[in-house]
Amino acid sequence: MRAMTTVTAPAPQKPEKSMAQKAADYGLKADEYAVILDRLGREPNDVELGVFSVMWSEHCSYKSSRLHLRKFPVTGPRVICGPGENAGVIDIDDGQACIFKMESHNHPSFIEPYQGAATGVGGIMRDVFTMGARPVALLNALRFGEPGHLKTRRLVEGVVSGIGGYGNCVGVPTVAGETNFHSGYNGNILVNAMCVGLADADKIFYSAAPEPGLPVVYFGSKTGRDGIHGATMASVEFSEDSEEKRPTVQVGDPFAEKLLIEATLELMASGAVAAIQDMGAAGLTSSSVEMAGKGGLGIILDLDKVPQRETHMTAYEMMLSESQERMLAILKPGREEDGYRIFKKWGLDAAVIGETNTTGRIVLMHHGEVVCDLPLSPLSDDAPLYDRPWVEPAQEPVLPLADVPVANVGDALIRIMACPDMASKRWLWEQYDRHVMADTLSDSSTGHDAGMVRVHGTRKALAVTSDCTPRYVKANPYEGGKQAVAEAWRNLTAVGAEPIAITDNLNFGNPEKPEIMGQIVRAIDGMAEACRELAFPVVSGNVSLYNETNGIAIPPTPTVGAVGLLKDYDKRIGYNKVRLGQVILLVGETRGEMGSTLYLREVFGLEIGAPPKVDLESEKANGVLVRRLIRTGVARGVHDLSDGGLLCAAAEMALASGVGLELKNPSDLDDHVYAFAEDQARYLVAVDEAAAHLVIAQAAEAEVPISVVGVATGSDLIFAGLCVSLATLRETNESWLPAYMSGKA
Amino acid sequence: MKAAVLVFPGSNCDRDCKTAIETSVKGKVEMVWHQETELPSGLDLIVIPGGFSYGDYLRCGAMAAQSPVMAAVRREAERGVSVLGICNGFQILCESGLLPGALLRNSGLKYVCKPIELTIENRATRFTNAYGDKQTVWMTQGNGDGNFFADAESLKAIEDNEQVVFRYVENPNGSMNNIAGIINRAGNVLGMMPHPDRAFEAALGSADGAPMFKSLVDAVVA
Amino acid sequence: MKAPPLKAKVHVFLKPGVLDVQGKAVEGALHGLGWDGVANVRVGKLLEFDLDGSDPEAAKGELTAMCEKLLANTVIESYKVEVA
Amino acid sequence: MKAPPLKAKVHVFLKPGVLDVQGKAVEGALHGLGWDGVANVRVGKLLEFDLDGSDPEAAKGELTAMCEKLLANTVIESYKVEVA
Ligand SMILES: Nc1ncnc2c1ncn2[C@@H]1O[C@H](COP(=O)(O)OP(=O)(O)O)[C@@H](O)[C@H]1O
Ligand SMILES: [Mg+2]
Repeated sequence: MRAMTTVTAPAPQKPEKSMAQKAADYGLKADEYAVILDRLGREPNDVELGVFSVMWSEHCSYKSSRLHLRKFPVTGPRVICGPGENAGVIDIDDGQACIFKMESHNHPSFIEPYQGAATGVGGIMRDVFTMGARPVALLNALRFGEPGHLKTRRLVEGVVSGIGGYGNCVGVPTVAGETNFHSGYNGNILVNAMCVGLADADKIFYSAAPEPGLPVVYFGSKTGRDGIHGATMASVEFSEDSEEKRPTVQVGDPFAEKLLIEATLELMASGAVAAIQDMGAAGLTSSSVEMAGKGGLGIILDLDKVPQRETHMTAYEMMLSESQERMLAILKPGREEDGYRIFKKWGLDAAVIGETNTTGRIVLMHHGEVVCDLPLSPLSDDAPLYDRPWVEPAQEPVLPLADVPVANVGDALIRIMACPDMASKRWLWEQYDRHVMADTLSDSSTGHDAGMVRVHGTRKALAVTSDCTPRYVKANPYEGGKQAVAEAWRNLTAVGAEPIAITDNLNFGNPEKPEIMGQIVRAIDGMAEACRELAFPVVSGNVSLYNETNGIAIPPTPTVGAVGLLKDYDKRIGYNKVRLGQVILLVGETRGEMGSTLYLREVFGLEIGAPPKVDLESEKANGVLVRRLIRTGVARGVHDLSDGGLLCAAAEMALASGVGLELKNPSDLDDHVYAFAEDQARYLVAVDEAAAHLVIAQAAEAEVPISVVGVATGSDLIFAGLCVSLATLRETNESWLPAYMSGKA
Repeated sequence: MKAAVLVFPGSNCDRDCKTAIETSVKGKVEMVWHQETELPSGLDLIVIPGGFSYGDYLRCGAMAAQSPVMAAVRREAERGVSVLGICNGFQILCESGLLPGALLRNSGLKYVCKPIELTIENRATRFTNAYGDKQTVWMTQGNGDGNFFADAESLKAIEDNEQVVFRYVENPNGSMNNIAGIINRAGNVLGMMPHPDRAFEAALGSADGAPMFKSLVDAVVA
Repeated sequence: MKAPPLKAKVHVFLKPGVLDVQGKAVEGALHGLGWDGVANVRVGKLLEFDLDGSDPEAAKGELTAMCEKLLANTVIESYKVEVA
Repeated sequence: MKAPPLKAKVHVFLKPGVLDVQGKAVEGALHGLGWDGVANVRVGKLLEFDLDGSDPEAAKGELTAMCEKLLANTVIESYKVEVA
């Protein structure tokens, strides 16, 4: 194919707007459009403007966050590939690698919860298998509006069945996640999905086109008019008229995805692939621009060759379509036949649609004419980069203990264990296949702080978790950012895994508002600090901004997805096997952090007070001790302390193990404070009675605070005058969600 | 033991079945693509794995039942070779008429994934010999259409001929007579919704599926 | 005595242009079985039920309300109602 | 030039004796929304597609064959075919 130099604009649409006006409609700012005019030395045509608008959208260019994302530590002894590719890659020994990433599908899920969530799962899986990994685990972090809000139940119903419908069919177990409800998400729910995959460390595939003259192959499902302008939609606020702007909803086909995974991995194994990239947001545009751009080459595509589902599609529509389950690969010379054989076997549409060259331009042909001819470098190099003004976000002041209202400990426990955030999510995760692939060691149902899957055919296992406590981030973005990372690290530690690296999903409101930008900046500062201190680098991530409706932003929600490694999965642990007679130890210090606790929110309706401070030194020291206790087999049960503090963690431990726990308050703190404070860096550890003194000595030596808080006995949870049976506790914890979903709560 | 595991577009427990057989009885397993018209010779067992063949669009198992390989399975089944259909495999066996009845949407209309307790109703089959005196076993299950249905006459025949091999202790999906798995009259074709292929070693939460593969090995030797 | 109920039929189908994954799969299967002459398969739902009332026109209004509220997902589906 | 294809419609529905759990759920939901007059909800599938050919009667025969072979499971389902 040969690039031509004249550019023919597509047939004009009826009431012709000026290009500048169209640019604004497509979400480009006036000064951004001015840069385009300057770089091109002429007006772009419709197609070209479309390409610029998606490449320069917040979603694709990270223009508001890029500057700050640079603060994250992205390297480490186990990092093979950090941010910048489709997903992050870490070394898990023996020539094996783990590839993972988290991504949001917030806006689509609000508009059409089933398809939005389903295609979110599909999209994140493609990011992972595009790099050569077989997906082995899925997670999801969900934030819904308050239960009483008109839309919430339908959204929960749709999102959950969409996640299950897609992941179950593809055959990847969904092993962990988190689910919160808060009025702050009434107008913008969050659906963050994470996928973890396995590959050989020397067989990782990248997207940069390596040389000119290579065939560009499209394979997967056909292109339709799905989700046109999805990427730009994800970069604007919702308003009353969003209904009209709404793009055609993308529909997911998990069956096609399953075929795509098998075909892609087979194609890679055949040795035919030179570079490969999934078609995600902004589909054909971003995939072709990135592959050619990263390789420092040029690319020409003949759009007539693109497999099309609908008739009379324009070049603009094809380039911006977000039809799902599609891939773009650059094959090694003369390997087209390998490709066609594999695509035919798996029943996928496929076509050579173009070629790489040395022009440094992207040229698109349609019906024999050039419909787009752009230099590639401005698309990425000149993408806007904003140092948006920001102000130090408002912070909740420290709440003196004397100002903390007092509640009866038993009543408070019941209230908290039954509240939407703490209530069992069984209704939801029983809809997820958690066991397919026959390597699941722990999942949402088993009583572990992280999901665990075996590295197939080895003694190794991966531990995975997703964490964020938005109420902390809201009260203090910096501490809250730190906390999200620390909790993920702690959850991996609590199952006996070595924490290795994280991915993140930064969900915030409109970055053009200095207060919101302040949340973003400070949360990133806190996360980066925790990642540095805990040697927990960020290897991939995603940013979702403009989560606002009618000017009201979501609570800042920087979700952390983390991966750890167990070298011997027989050394894993949970809080589900505590036995009668064992002693319960509390590792870590309890100063009585009551600000922004569930206790205040659920019992008194108060969302006030500074969140718990995260001391990274103790976090590290305490975690190292706990891991040692697990490794040496002394620990018989471990649970980290988070939402609801010590008493809720104990309740969860008792329920998962099916044994009673008798606890005491060995501190000077009042019982309600000791029970529900959310001090960080703490764990409950069950040990055999005979081993207790030894463990206490070890802790003393490591200068880690430790205390005996109870013993496993009977079938009640006992603490400071409170005695509640496990049966009651279970009923309390299990009944809310099913009752709510059936309309009874 | 020499086994074949069928692979349809959308099968997703094919590897699990292979691993389960290799791990629990060191069997030799060949994967067989749905387009094949012949099965390898000398098979002791044909496994139709779980998953979502053809996306389970239209009806679970309907399109897979029409695959070329299923004609070969029918021939082998008639010759007495053991055939085990798990989950989607059970649905495929019903759709192809190798087993009676059909699997309807779960009564709760949702996909249900959970560990489940089963009573072994018939220990005198080549699939269940090795369970000894074990009354109940645990396996996990995961499906959206596991609700066994047969018309009154067929159901009576199934019961009268002791074709029910597994029953749920607690019915998760509305299955008639708590049926979790049935066998054909000849005793060589078994279909079940729960997954022995996800319960073959303790690390997975249960090893109660392993005796099924041991039974089949014993049957080969006998 | 109560009047016999009206017979309602509601046909819910994907809007044109929305990918019909079921239709695509069925079409593939039919081709595989040798029915090459089949094209553009679309799979929809047909709900049939009894409805109290005697005024078919009023009933149609009710059916439309049911579709908007519950029976159809109007983001991606259209519907037709019929009363006999 | 090719003749325009025939328009085929296939309605697949559960046999009367088979409990229609989906229908029951829809009915419950409609009652919950206040439509008490709804009863006996049955949910079926409606497949529509183009079919090469010019003889509607022959086409009906084909459709019946498709149903018997693939589109319906006659253990639990009945079907009706229509050609226009
Ligand atoms: N959306 C979800 N998907 C899968 N599992 C979930 C989801 N929400 C909650 N869970 C599971 O429920 C359990 C309790 O969740 P959570 O209280 O958030 O855990 P923790 O506080 O220990 O991180 C965990 O095992 C978690 O993986
Ligand atoms: Mg935790």
